[in-house]
Amino acid sequence: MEATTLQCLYKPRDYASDQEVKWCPGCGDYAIISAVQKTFSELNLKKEDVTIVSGIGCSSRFPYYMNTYGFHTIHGRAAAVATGVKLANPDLSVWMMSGDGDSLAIGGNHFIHAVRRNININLILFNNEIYGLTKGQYSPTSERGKITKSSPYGTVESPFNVGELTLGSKGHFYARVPDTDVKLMTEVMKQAYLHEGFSVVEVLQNCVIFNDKTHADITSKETKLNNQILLEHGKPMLFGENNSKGLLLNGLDLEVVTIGENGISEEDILVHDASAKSNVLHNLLIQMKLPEFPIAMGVIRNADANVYDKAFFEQMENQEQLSKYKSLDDLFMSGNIFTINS
Amino acid sequence: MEATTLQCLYKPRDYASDQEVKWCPGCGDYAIISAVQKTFSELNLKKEDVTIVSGIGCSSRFPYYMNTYGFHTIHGRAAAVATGVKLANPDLSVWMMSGDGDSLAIGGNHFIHAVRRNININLILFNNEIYGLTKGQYSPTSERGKITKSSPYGTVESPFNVGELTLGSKGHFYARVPDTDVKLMTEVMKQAYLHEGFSVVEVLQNCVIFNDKTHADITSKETKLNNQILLEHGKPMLFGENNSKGLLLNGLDLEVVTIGENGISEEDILVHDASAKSNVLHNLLIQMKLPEFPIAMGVIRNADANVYDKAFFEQMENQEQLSKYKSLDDLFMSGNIFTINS
Amino acid sequence: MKTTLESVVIKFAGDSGDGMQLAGTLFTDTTAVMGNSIATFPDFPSEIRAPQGTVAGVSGFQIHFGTSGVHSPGDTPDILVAMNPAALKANLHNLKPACTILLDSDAFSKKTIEKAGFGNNPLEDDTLSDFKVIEAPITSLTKSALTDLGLDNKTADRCKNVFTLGIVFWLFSEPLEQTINFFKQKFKNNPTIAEANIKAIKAGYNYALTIEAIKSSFTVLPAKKVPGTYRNITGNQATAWGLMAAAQKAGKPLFLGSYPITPATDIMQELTKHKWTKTRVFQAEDEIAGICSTIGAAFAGNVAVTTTSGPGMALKTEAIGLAVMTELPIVIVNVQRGGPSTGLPTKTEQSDLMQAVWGRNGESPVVVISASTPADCFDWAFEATRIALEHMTPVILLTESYLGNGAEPWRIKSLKELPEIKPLMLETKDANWQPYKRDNEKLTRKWVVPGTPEMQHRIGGLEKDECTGCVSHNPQNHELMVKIRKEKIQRVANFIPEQRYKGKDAKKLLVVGWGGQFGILFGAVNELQKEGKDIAFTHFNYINPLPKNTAEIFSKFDKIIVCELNDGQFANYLRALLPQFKYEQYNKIQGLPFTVKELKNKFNQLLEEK
Amino acid sequence: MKTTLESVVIKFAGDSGDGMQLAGTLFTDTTAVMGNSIATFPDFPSEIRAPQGTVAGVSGFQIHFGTSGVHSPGDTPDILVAMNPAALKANLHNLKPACTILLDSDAFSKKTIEKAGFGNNPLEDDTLSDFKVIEAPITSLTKSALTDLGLDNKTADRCKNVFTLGIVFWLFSEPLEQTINFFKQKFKNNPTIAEANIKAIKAGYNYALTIEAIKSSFTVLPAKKVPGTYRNITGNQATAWGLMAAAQKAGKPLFLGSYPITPATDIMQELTKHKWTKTRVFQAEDEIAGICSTIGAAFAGNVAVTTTSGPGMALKTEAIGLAVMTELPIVIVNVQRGGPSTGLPTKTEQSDLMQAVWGRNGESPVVVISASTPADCFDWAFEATRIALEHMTPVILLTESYLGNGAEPWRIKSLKELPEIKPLMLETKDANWQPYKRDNEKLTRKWVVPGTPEMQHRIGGLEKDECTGCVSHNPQNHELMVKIRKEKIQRVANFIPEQRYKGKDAKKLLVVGWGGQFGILFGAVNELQKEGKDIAFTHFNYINPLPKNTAEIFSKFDKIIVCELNDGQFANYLRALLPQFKYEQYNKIQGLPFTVKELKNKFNQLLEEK
Ligand SMILES: Cc1ncc(C[n+]2csc(CCOP(=O)(O)OP(=O)(O)O)c2C)c(N)n1
Ligand SMILES: Cc1ncc(C[n+]2csc(CCOP(=O)(O)OP(=O)(O)O)c2C)c(N)n1
Ligand code: SF4
Ligand code: SF4
Ligand SMILES: [Mg+2]
Ligand SMILES: [Mg+2]
Repeated sequence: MEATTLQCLYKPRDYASDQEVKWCPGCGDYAIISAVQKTFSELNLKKEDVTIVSGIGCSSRFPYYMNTYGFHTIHGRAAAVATGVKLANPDLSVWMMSGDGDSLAIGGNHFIHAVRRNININLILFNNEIYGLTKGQYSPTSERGKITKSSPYGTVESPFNVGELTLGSKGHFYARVPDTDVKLMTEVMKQAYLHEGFSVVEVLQNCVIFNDKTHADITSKETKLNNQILLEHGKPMLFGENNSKGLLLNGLDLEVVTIGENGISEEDILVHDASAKSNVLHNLLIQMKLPEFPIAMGVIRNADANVYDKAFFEQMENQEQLSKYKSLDDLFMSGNIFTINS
Repeated sequence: MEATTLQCLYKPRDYASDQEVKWCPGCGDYAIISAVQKTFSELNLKKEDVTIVSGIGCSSRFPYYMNTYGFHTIHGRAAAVATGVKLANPDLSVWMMSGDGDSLAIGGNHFIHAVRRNININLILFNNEIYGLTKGQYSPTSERGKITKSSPYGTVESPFNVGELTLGSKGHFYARVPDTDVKLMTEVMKQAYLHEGFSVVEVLQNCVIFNDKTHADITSKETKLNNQILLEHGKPMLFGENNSKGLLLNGLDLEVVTIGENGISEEDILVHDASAKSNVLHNLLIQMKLPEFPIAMGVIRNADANVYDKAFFEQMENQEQLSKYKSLDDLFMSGNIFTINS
Repeated sequence: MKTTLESVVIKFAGDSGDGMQLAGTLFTDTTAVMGNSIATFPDFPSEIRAPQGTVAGVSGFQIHFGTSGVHSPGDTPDILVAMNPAALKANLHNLKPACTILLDSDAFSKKTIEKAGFGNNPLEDDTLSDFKVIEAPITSLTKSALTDLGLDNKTADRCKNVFTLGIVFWLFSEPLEQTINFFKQKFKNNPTIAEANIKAIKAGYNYALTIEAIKSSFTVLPAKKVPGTYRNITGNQATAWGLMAAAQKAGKPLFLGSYPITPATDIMQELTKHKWTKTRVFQAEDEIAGICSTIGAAFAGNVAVTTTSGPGMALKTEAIGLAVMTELPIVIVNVQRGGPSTGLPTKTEQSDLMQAVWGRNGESPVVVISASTPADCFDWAFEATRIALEHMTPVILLTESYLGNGAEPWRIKSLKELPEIKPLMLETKDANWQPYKRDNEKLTRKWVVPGTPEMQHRIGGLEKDECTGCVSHNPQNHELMVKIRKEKIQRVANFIPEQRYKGKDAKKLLVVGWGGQFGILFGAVNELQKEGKDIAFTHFNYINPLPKNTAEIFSKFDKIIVCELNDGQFANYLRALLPQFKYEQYNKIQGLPFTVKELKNKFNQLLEEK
Repeated sequence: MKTTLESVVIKFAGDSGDGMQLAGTLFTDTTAVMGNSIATFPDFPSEIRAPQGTVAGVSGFQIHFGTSGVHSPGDTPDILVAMNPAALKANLHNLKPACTILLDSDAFSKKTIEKAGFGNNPLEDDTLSDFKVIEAPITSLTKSALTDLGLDNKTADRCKNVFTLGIVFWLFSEPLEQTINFFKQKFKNNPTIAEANIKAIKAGYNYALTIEAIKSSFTVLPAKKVPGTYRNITGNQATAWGLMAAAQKAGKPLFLGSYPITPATDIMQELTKHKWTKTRVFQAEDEIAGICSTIGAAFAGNVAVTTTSGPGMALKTEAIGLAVMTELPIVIVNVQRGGPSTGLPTKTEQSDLMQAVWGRNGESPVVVISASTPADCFDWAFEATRIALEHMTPVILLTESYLGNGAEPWRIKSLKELPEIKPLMLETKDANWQPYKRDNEKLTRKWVVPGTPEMQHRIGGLEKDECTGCVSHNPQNHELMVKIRKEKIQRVANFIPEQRYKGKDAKKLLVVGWGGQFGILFGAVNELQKEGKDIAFTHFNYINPLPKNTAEIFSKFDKIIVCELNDGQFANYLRALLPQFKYEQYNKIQGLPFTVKELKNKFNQLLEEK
């Protein structure tokens, strides 16, 4: 984390391009772009070394607004394009910006495979639980029963939980943040950058036009203290006013307890270990739901594992050493060759 | 399970079509088709009420060999086609036959969405950890480092665990069976049929030609007693010779213990609850790996949940009641209409 | 016949305090600079201080502008901007059918609705069902857009009109520069206010762009109206209704497998409302699942449809091949938009024709038809379904953004007057039946669906034996099957009407059109015919196969000109199929429909040349 | 020039006890019934009881069969069946280059290998690198196939030859009936043995079908051999090597994003071996990820390629549009197979041409070229890469199963003799640079890749401003961009050689071919020219754009006939582009290449008609 203590090369706003930002006034995407710009600034990233890849959706317009290299691709394919970018030039810092529809509906396959391979790309997943750009149809993260343009009588499907899907796909970095907290987003994005491998940062993003306040129970000023728990590596899992509440393990279940009640003290509270190899507890934390539990925020899982691009290039270097050919001419002239004279 | 006690309508071989079975001699697929035929027979399924949908792959040739309705579709799309079949006629018993490539490589997106929606379809997933039909490239379930036609120096990616991916996609039925045990396969397939919702039955299938013995550590006669544990709902988790070993929970970790050692008796052993709403323990069982643990077999998860097609048609019936229109003519004549006279 | 696109009437209406006069004036200035002819009609409330929120207090500004034919401020607006319920109420009686209404949804509270004299909330009942309504929370959006500036509430509120103007500018693809300069000029001593106005107009413009707002076009009735009962209908709605009607006439449930995409989403959204008809709408995870579920539903006996637009169509390519091979009846609706790639999602174009006829691997023929007006989308959706079911084939129906979002009066059809559709279903065992055994006349196979006793069979994407349908690698069988699949499509021509044309006495120039430009092409030719020019017009709805008498018609003319919104795809297609004729082209690739003026110019030029 | 497909030599070789004579005889009987002319050469070991497993003990049976030109049992086999190492060893010195060898891999143990006199295991070293080897565990497969029958080991083992014969029948698409009847007849008193043989032959056939076994074809050298050093090469290998050579000449790493599919997989499998060249092979989760990763790699500065076949090509449709819009250099190789849909995965066809040129949404032009022989796949892969990089465009390279799996001698090229490729990369800031600013000559934009300081920019699939590359909804800009994209591709014609033809004095008939049927077409025309016929031949490798002098050549002839393995796609394409000519067609859609005989018949017929 050394980078953050150095003098910054650029101010956050230096990362903005000259293009006008075209999201609806009040859209959660504005906060996310601020956080990304702050993150880049604090990480001292060179503009030319960053490539931002997106699919299609409101959120996917993101690259246009950044003065880095950017690619607004086609719907659902950002992960695949980003994979090509990273394998073509592993020195680039590759970021992927994508919506819940883009990454989890049409792009679901590339998502699970990028996670599985653990390629070193940072995904910011703008989860507004709706298809914004196409004006309000339900998405694979829309809550069951939701009335939208394409579900006038309520949906009859249950949503994905982004964190569960990430872990089920063998994910090693998953974080959840509300779009209301630029500071937290920045902190988490920095960790995503520092994590080697595929990092999934789910942002609970508000779409003021087609799904306003869908996250309000979690993110609003009034409720957030009790309805969010910020997980920090190495720290006890406390939340609520004055951190008066905490989480305990009861068999295989989590339990919310109040400090001081029933003889519970801070020492009894679980301590967050984001780097645990086992994902069992991470999964339990990810699955916590209102009203019984607070919603887990912060970096929930951040574990080491084999990184695809690293292994890929290591194998390449090995082969450069081991190959019996030193040039294509060697190769072409190998095997059974014969000569024809005029 | 009443069906199984009745006189069977058809013998297993009555479900065979007149087409010659074209798998390689010794292929695990033969055992799977036997099990499916036995299952249908024991369930007393009418041939015309069964529709078998597959993608492309060796395993996907399956429908041709069955005297039911069948659809050999295109690579990776069986789940989507099967979904259409089920929604067009929910009375059909819809089975999907698919390989690890078909369902988890190109078909990954349809797989996770079918699981999430929990549509009442039974998937038999032939996991030979290889692309058989195209002659031996690695698949998303091939173990790391595996040398195949497309990975001459070993793969550099980690595989999916089918069960973890199923649970991460919100799955409610997951079973694992070896292709060496037709009886167990039959039993598990019957449970898959009886489960309402999307059932994933992963068969560890041997490809004699391109990935021979890849499951041998688990399935071979010599090793299976110690390397498999058959999980049965309501029964203790015992395995090994004379069921001398069992599983315990130690905090959030599983542990293998020997009955009679360190004061452990059968009563201490975990009892399998496939129907538990929480998937935490199921996930732990699914993740067990050799050599530390035996591989979990049988129906690991079988929990009730909202079923897509059921909810879909309930909503339809509701609308038939509630609609203010009784005919299309009503609809066409609603709103602002005006008359033009000649 | 003429379309509104030659000239347009916009009316800005709101409370006296809402700045409607300014909005109107600014818009006028810009359109004037863009070279339009203009007539305006400011219309103030008669009372000096009429009560806020009442109909009496509504202030309006009407602008009529266009490239030609603007001689008055216009009768009725094509677009009404209503800043509150009263403004809506005041203008509701005087709207063109199916016009676009842009509303500030923030202004619709219980109180204001009552004050305006509405019984119910007009946004929730049927009041606006015939119009294309764009509901935007203008007040709050404007506020959010200006938060940074630290303005007081009132000042921010005053910028609503400018925000709204931004939306209107987007709808007409007008540039903002002129207006921005005006603000800079006008408020040069108050840079904050200048900035507020500039921010507001940009925010409105970007908002419309972001939500892919589309205005509808409206076509007025042709001179000779068929007597009957009418309602207004958009092309997408007509498509949805035509599909429902066809399913009913075929006696099977309708199934739609689709994934949202502009400008096709409305068809899905319309159908999903009508679950009461047993219509099954499956919002799939992507376009591939959309069409694959459709193929599954067709296999299982539903009238199965998928809807999409260009990029989605591209994704469905492989699966269309499967439907060709398995000879299942499905309808694929492509509401075309500007391409290539993501292109211009909200603009109209006719550039997916080649993709429809030839864009698949292998020899993979399908029926391709197209609609020509918003209302006749009903008929062509019906016809697409009929052909699919009666010829056991995938059918691609091409419509366009211009049709899908356009509207016109539709003579309401009763189910009784629609023809029966006879699916080729076989429900009881026939001893001679084989899965690919064919009818001699149409070369169709029978539709035997799962659940039918004693006829279990298997189909798939591999080449199949000509009769049994079993997988076959036989070389001769493959050639035979390629020929049969082609001939089956060709024979559809025996079951469709002959091509007609207008201008029986003409010899010199034949204008050929297809798809959604019918109205404008018809209008242009009609005017020239009235002027006594030697010109005729024929419009194609059947693309593959072409009507059987096509060559016969073409042979009557000295010159043929093919007019389309692309770079010449139908012209190239005709060259391949009917190479004996020479085809001139008129093409426009601007995301916009033709204008009568440009067409007449081109036709006159060809008429004058030797 | 002639190809082996007119007649084929097969040799069955194994231990004396392996039943090779029977296998040979049975195959002969079947091919005779199928109407082939035949010559056979049984070749027994000279010693009566030569030691098992030694070269001396090898028994062989050679069959030469075909539609014409069979006057001897043939010199060297096109297909060698070797039941053990000794059989391989005995025949290794007398094989056609690149012929197919079918081996029983079970028979290759350390002991048998030594006995046969091999130093190392020939399956593991380079011994067989020039052949198309089908390794099948024949012994164990046969045993498994027969387990149900409860035969003793020895009897089951005896059926190996019949199992093997089943594989050979599949390779030649010969039917099994004849042989099955023979078994029924011969073993009518021993039904178990009859059944064993029938089971074995079917199992062998099905095994080959299941693993999609493909035999290679082999083209002999043209009469005038260019002096030089040669090696044999298959089309897929040549494609892979051509791509590697091109990347090296462009000075950039090669990237391949691909998903396995018959018959294209070999290209990927070849490239993945050569990681030492810094080639990056990404085996993607599907074809869409294959091409999308390729587009990403092109954006980031690699020489980026994706390989596939028909159904995979269909899936890549949408992404090709993105590459068109973003004007990135990528190469898309389509090794065509029989369609539509899954079709005939192991058979050859040329039916993806329309898809390549026109199969996308919107006006979406790309360069399309094709290879004509296995060896020249090297050159065309190189040329595809050159055009992509020097013209900043996606290029589709069409090859075919017949080329990909076919082999011929290749005059080895050294890197030195290959031309430089000059990517249009800009690496240091140029003040006038804009992302879509173009070169006046070629209309190309510059390739500025991430990592380059001070030139950050954004690209995407929306329509873009003609110079800045920013998103633009401007109608005129869109039309301009459609024209520019088309013109850019047209101008490639200024940088390719003129079309050539053979038969300068001919006037009557021009034979037009494209793609992998070059050799056979050339052969047929050559023979007719020698017979003094008024015929010429021109073969197209550049499809879009066509060489500039195409019309000029066409205009020299009375008749033009377009010959292709599809239903007339290139002919239709030519009609659309050069409608001034009349095109006859010769088409074959059987998954098989042309034969010289059928071509000559057709040409003679046209030459005789007025
Ligand atoms: C192939 C294709 N299918 C569909 C679309 C239409 N489309 C564009 S964005 C989008 C969904 C957007 O939702 P999400 O990814 O959640 O982004 P948001 O707009 O909510 O930020 C859809 C369906 C498209 N552009 N391309
Ligand atoms: C669109 C498409 N891509 C690729 C292929 C080639 N292909 C056919 S089957 C297959 C993979 C088979 O693997 P799996 O699903 O595991 O089945 P198995 O043969 O192992 O049973 C591939 C890549 C195809 N037929 N279609
Ligand atoms: S529609 Fe929703 S997600 Fe899209 S820009 Fe507007 S507020 Fe944001
Ligand atoms: S290749 Fe493998 S999976 Fe396919 S049929 Fe043969 S043994 Fe079975
Ligand atoms: Mg979204
Ligand atoms: Mg497999």
